[in-house]
Amino acid sequence: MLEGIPLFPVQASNLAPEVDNLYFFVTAITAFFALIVVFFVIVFAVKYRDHTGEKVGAPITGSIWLELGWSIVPFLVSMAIFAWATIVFFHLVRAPDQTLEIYSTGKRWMWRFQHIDGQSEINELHVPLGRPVKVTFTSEDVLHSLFIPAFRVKADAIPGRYSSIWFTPTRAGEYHLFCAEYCGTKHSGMIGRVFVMEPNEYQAWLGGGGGGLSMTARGEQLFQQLGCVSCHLTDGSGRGPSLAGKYGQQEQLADGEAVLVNDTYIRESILTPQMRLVAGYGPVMPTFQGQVNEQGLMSLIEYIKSLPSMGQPATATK
Amino acid sequence: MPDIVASHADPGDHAHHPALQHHFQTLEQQQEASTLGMWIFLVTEVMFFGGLLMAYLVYRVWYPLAWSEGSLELDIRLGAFNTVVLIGSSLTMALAVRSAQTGAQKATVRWLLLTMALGLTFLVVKFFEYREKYLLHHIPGPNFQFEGPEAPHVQIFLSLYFGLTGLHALHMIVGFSILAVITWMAHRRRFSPEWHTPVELSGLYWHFVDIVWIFLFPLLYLVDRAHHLS
Amino acid sequence: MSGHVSPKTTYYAIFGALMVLTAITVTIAFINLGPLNFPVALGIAILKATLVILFFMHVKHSSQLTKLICGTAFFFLFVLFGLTLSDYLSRGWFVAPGGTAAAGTRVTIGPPAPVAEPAGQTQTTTEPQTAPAR
Amino acid sequence: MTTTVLPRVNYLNVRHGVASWLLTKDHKRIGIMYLVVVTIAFFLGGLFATGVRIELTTPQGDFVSADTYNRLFTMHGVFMVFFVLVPVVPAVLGNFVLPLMIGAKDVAFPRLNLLSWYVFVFGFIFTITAMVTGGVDTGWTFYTPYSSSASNSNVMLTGIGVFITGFSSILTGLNFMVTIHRMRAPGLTWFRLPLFVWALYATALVMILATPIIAITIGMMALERALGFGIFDPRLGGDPVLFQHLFWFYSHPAVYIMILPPMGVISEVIACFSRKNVFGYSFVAFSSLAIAVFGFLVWAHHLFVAGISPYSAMVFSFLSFAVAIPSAVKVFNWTATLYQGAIWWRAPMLWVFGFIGLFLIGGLTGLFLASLGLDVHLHDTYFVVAHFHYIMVGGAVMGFFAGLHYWWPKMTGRMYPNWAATTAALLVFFGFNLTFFPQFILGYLGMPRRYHAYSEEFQVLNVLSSAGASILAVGYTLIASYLVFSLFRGQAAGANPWRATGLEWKTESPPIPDNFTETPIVNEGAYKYSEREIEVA
Repeated sequence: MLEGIPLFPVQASNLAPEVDNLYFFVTAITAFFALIVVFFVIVFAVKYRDHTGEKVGAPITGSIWLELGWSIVPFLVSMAIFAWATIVFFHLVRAPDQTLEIYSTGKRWMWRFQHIDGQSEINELHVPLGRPVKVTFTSEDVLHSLFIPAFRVKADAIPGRYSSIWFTPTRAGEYHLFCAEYCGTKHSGMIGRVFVMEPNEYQAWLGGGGGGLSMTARGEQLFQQLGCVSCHLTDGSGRGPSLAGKYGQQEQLADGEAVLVNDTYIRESILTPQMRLVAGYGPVMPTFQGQVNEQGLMSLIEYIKSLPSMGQPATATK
Repeated sequence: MPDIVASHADPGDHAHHPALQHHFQTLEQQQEASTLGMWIFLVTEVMFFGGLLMAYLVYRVWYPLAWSEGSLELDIRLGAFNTVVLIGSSLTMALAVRSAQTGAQKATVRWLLLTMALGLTFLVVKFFEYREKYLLHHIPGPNFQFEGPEAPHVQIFLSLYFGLTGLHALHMIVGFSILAVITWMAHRRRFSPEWHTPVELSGLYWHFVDIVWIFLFPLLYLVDRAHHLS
Repeated sequence: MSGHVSPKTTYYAIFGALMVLTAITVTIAFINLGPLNFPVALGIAILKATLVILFFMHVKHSSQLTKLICGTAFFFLFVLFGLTLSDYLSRGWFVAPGGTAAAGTRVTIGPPAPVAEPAGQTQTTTEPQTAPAR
Repeated sequence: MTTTVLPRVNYLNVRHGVASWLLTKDHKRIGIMYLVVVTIAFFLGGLFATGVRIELTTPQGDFVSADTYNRLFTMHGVFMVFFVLVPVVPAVLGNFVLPLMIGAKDVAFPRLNLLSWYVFVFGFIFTITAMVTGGVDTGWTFYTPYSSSASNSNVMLTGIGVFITGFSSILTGLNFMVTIHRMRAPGLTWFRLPLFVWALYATALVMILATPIIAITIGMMALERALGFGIFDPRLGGDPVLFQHLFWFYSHPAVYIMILPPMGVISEVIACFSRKNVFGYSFVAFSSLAIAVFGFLVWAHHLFVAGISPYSAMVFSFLSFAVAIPSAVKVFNWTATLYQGAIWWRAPMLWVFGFIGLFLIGGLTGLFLASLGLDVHLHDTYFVVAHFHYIMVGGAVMGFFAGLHYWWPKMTGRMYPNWAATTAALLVFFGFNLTFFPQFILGYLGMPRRYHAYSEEFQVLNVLSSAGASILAVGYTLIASYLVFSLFRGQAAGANPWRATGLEWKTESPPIPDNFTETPIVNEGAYKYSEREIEVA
């Protein structure tokens, strides 16, 4: 009768077997403990049954050794689960060095994916087989959550912040993509499909059909249009700090603290520039709130990322 | 807290103290129960303010500049004045309880009235502080106006300012009303050295409200001022 | 609890102490102690609150149970603060090897985030050159 | 069973008329009044659940519209959590038996007790108003910014309802705590207390400390929605995750408000029907307190994928595993209590067996969700839904029914037909498993919760689940029918139909208005079944 009902989702990423192995391990342990208890409850209930209600039980009040035993053993077992689960977790949240970057924004009720090379797609995500992919995303309105069961990854999309998931697809095919954080009327319609393609097919897909400018190019365009370029001179002589090679580096702030230049800091600096000023520069930058949308911000970030460090030839990376 | 405050219902058929309710064995048991109840109530009050203070802490860590700008908007003189007033009212309240303990009934009424007067002073000053914020459009919401790059975060600061002080003022108003009842009861000579639990309990409540202000004053008015002095 | 009657002088003395502490905390607000601003002001507030609790609220002469209840309130308040801040203060610590901070990170405040090896920027190893520009 | 008649004057017939109930200060009557309101809420919540399950029999959203569906599951959650699960055992059973168990005439503050009921009803009326004027669609969790800025439904009314109801919970907790401290009969020391009293004490602790936080959090959310205050608003730089922290600082401990009292009930019933001491009395007692305290340290395990620091997540995961231990200790102790008992298979005991089985599954699946690596995949899927229903319905509601069947003869003086109660227990047990076990599989397959329409491969399991729900509904209806029947036609139960120990069985059924003719004096511990027999022999 149960044929045809799937019990486990397909494993389509490098992370899926790790999560599944942990799942089987925890299932085995919990089933073991559950069966022990159920076994004893049934045996005792039947063996010591008294139909009359007249008898009394044996005067047993407790045993310190049993108590200690069944406190300590489950504790040790749960610590084993904890350790394993935490290792898996840090693998899930810590993306490797070289990833294919994809940006995404969620809004009610759709996901928009932006590839660096320019293509963007709605509620569909194309990724190549066998290459680590990192999706960086945010929300334009309320909370959402990007969930791809076949990859065993999920993270909430939070307005005003960037979240990310990463995975290496290991199996070509078509998979579900869900919004897992309740977001209103069509929450259950905020779904899509992930296509895992052979690398050459993926390249062909990327090449085909009106991709438009790459994100870096679009970012550069915005950088010009918004006038960023007039202050953020690459040689550091402008009214704003040079942005060349800053991504991923520590920056000294005016208030003496240090900040890591990452997606979130760049975003914040564009929208609320005077919050955390770089040391040595005045509070002269206006806010760009309302002048640039989430996609634009992501393009700018991608552009700033692509800027090589000063003194280096502008060879294309990635 | 009707059970804690009230004293006269349940005449019962006991030949005990008129304030003894029938489900208690002794007056002492009843007093202990009431006091314990009040303390437990204060615990919930601590947690009640705790939620707002949690938000305060998080955003203070995130937006120190806005906290500095925000606290400069508050009038330190009025804040300090109110602190003195409120601590003074705690003193008079403690003396009212002491008078009740020793059976000095007139003194009890006098100290209670003085406490109420000081509480009212606090609320009046608070009203003028709020009024100023209103005139400056510093009330968070659609009409909020604030110049400067930190404006959105200052709005968070002021939201918490109004949340915290508003909740505190609400407690003051409740406390004031309770004191009014207690004063009337004291005036009617309801209390004696054996039984003055309502005075004691409203005292505990009043001191608690004072303690909240002892924290709110530095947190909102003082600590982040000095940022601008470097 | 109602058994103990404190002398009036105690109350006046406590009131005096509270006034002095208020004066101190207001004065200090006009002096920049840097990172000490917050701890000092909070310390004074805690001291004042303790005086009120012990003497005005008679906890000094109250039962163990009352003391325990007082302690419980503050214990759970610190649980709330401490564990929530464990999230907020450590959000900046987590840095993925690629140089980007992970999921929803708002970086900084407190200890500088550990610098990731500049592995993501394989070509940009000559970073010190930019230093004079700051 | 001896044929007895009802006592001539008892708390039910001492006064007549609606006013005599609405103005009563008798804890027993107040308990009954809570039972009435909770039953209404349970019925409404069940009705919404029925709508949800009917919708989910087909993958398409064809039974109701998406907006209606969202309101259905939200109202189901709101009613069941705030108006059924939180008050059901403490306010109904606790109110009724706590003073009886400790040999008191009443709770410490009877008027406050009545006030709590009115506050509860007041909050209930607000929520009902929200329901009839269009409902609310935020999910019972009220997450910002959806609740504060996006939702077009009655968030404010519902929020106010929940806010008000919180105070009922606080006042009840306060009342119980003082009662347990100050109203115990002479000789009734802490370690002679029945374990239900310990459980209520632990529950009161959680109610007092956690409930204010939900009140203030809902308050902040309401200020943001109504007046545009910005505390969680991301547009101003606020953090929506902070709302979740504060919300779960209450709502996770609230789980213990729901499950601790039923655990206490289980201890009572299992001791009575095994005719034995509860194995490891002091461990079971202290595990209640341990659960209450540790329960405050684990809330962020609801936030593992919500954007909190991974290091913080690690700490919370560790603490979550730690809180599992006292719960496990309880289950092991109950099992050991059965050993060499004289187990009398009456209806209350069957509910206990059901409780142990379901709570076991609920608790153990909690370990999956506390495991960081698994929670990333399982969070916000049907796995979570199944897990908390195993705890909430399998645990709390089964425990409530165990207690209700155990104390029903005490409350009403009447006995229900045992065969009907047995049938109901079996129906609920099997119906429940059929409803919720498939949801574990659905969850691991990746079906997100709160979905109005879903992919076709999930249909078979969803149909199984809906089928189970209909069996559950039959079970619950059966319970309601025979209990109501027993009120009119039930046999008189007598003072102690189960031959149980405990002070509540030493007075008549139903008890007299002041509970005891004279204050009992206690000189032995709880559950002295075997010792008593030895004395007799």
